[in-house]
Amino acid sequence: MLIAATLAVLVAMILAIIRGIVGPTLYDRILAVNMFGTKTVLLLSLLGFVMGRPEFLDIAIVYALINFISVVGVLRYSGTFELKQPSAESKEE
Amino acid sequence: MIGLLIDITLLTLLVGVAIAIARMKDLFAVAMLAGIYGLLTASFFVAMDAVDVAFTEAAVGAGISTLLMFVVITMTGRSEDPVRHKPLLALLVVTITGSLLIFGTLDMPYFGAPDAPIHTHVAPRYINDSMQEVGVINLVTAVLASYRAFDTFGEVVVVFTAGIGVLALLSVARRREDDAVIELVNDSMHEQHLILRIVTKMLIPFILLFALYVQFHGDFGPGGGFQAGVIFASAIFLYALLFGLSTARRVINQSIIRLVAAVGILLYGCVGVVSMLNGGSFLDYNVLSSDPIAGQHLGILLIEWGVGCTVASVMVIIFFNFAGRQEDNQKAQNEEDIDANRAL
Amino acid sequence: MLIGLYNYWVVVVLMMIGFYIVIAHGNLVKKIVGLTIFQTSVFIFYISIAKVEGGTAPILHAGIEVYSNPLPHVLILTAIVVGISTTALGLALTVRIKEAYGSIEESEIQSQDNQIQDAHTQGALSQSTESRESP
Amino acid sequence: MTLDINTIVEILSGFCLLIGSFLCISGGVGILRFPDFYTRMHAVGVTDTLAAGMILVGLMLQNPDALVVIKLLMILVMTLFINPTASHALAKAAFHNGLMPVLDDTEILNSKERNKTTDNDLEPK
Repeated sequence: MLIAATLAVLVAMILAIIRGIVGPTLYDRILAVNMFGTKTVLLLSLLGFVMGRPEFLDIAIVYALINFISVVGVLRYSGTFELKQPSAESKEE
Repeated sequence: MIGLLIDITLLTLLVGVAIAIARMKDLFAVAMLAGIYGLLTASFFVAMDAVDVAFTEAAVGAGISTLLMFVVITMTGRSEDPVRHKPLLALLVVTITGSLLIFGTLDMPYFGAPDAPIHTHVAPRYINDSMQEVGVINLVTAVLASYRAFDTFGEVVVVFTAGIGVLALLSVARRREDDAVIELVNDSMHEQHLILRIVTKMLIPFILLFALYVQFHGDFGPGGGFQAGVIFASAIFLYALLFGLSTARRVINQSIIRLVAAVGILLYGCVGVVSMLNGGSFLDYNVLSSDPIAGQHLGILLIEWGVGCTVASVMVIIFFNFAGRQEDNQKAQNEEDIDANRAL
Repeated sequence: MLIGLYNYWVVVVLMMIGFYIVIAHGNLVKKIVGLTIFQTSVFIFYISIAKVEGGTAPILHAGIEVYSNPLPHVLILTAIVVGISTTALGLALTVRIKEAYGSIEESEIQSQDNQIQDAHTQGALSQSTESRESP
Repeated sequence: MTLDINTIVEILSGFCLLIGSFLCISGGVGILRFPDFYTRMHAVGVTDTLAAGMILVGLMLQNPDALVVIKLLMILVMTLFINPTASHALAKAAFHNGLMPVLDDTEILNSKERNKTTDNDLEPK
């Protein structure tokens, strides 16, 4: 059962990569990266059990955290998500 | 069997993603695929039993390098010039080099062979004797911090130097910012992204705590100064991303963080000097305490602290300088736009 | 043989893709991404040769006899952190180049450099001819 | 036939893993096959969290070691926090930047050309 779940996660990873390569919009790619990150967390947890050393789950925790940080970073710097500042622009209006 | 299958699948995916990166014109997409590439590499490292390496690669390859790439792309422009220099010639060079290298691999011992030369020289000593000599369960930590401590010292100095280089290239002399304006900005930003901010606020203490766990758990499981430093820094990145750089600058004092980067290396070097003063050789921890094993533990603890401090503060310095540069550029751009509008 | 050497062949292919990006693309950011791919292929090579058939992660545990080789892990662990630092330095240089030249395309930077060089050599030439004529 | 507790736990764990795998693959098919960004987001956002939860619960049932279970629980809690938040932020950013959902059948037929143009339209500045 563990092996079947590992294979399923691998298949989902492949599908997410295809969407990430095909695009077409920026958001599709971010979505694919996010999904890929979640699937990596699952793959790592499963791998620990398949290889018989399940105490290495720390890595999966780091992945879950880093995944969030990279999604926030992408949104922040892709110009889609600006932190608006009360600059001269808004004063002029 | 399943291990082999995972190994082959991940490697094939890596090649696919790398080809996609080579063909992509949109640099944002390239950076995102580079993030996927980092995650794939890290999964591969876990499948190859290199848990400590996977730990580092997860935080660095997927998190920090993608983030830096994004900041830079916002400054340098998003799309690549379609003109390439003579792709045919490049392809020829690459094919010839590649086939020569593949010809070279034909003589190599097969993957995973236990009698390969690499496994027969120094590795058995590390695996069999390190428990008596160093007394640390995690062999990677034992080799990193004790057997090859001098090498690691060099690497930390390289990291520190890179931090100084970025500081020299990108730091901008900064006026004192008006606190009232920052308050105003914070208030106005609080309305937007409320959910993200609240979730982040809950996560950040957890990430910091986890970084400390990784720092001190390095003797018993995957972890250590390098990983902990990177994770600690990424918590600060998250804060800076969502609450604005100027707020983060007020929380993390820049001159103190520079001091910490230097103190980390100093701590590392001092451990070496103290062991020399006690009659051992440089970074020989056995003499630090009356019991050699206790001395080893003390030495490893101290130098891991040094590594953690330096790596975390250098990463923070790098990110703050990049992001600060980007913010300044954007501000200048906005002012130009407003001037242009006025002229119209 | 196919399975026994597959890892190494993938390493070579990845390395060559990275190499191709570095020599065939003019965009500096893309070049840095190419360098990262190249670098990662070396990491994969080291980690691959460290693996021992039937071994597990090099963290001592009761009842386990075969461990993978810890030495390459140590080398690569530090190399990754050094790698990100050097990448950051490269990106910082790219940012400065963008500010100085207004572009990060290699061909454009080259042509701007050539123009400056031409102007200099012309200036120098005219100066030297003047100085030769004056006495 | 008597069922001891271990067998029941084993079966439960297998069942959770099975559901998790099914959700994983269906999410993967969804992200590939659906016509526009919002439907893809729906497919992923809904299945991802549940799939992760199911697989992690399945793994928890496999191992009696307390530390491992606590770590799995931590991953589970974090997934439950992070995934919906990231989906929310992403959808909001996409909508604010004028990426419109495909509403019409005819548009789905034309979606290939449409999507190609959006990538350039959305270029910041």
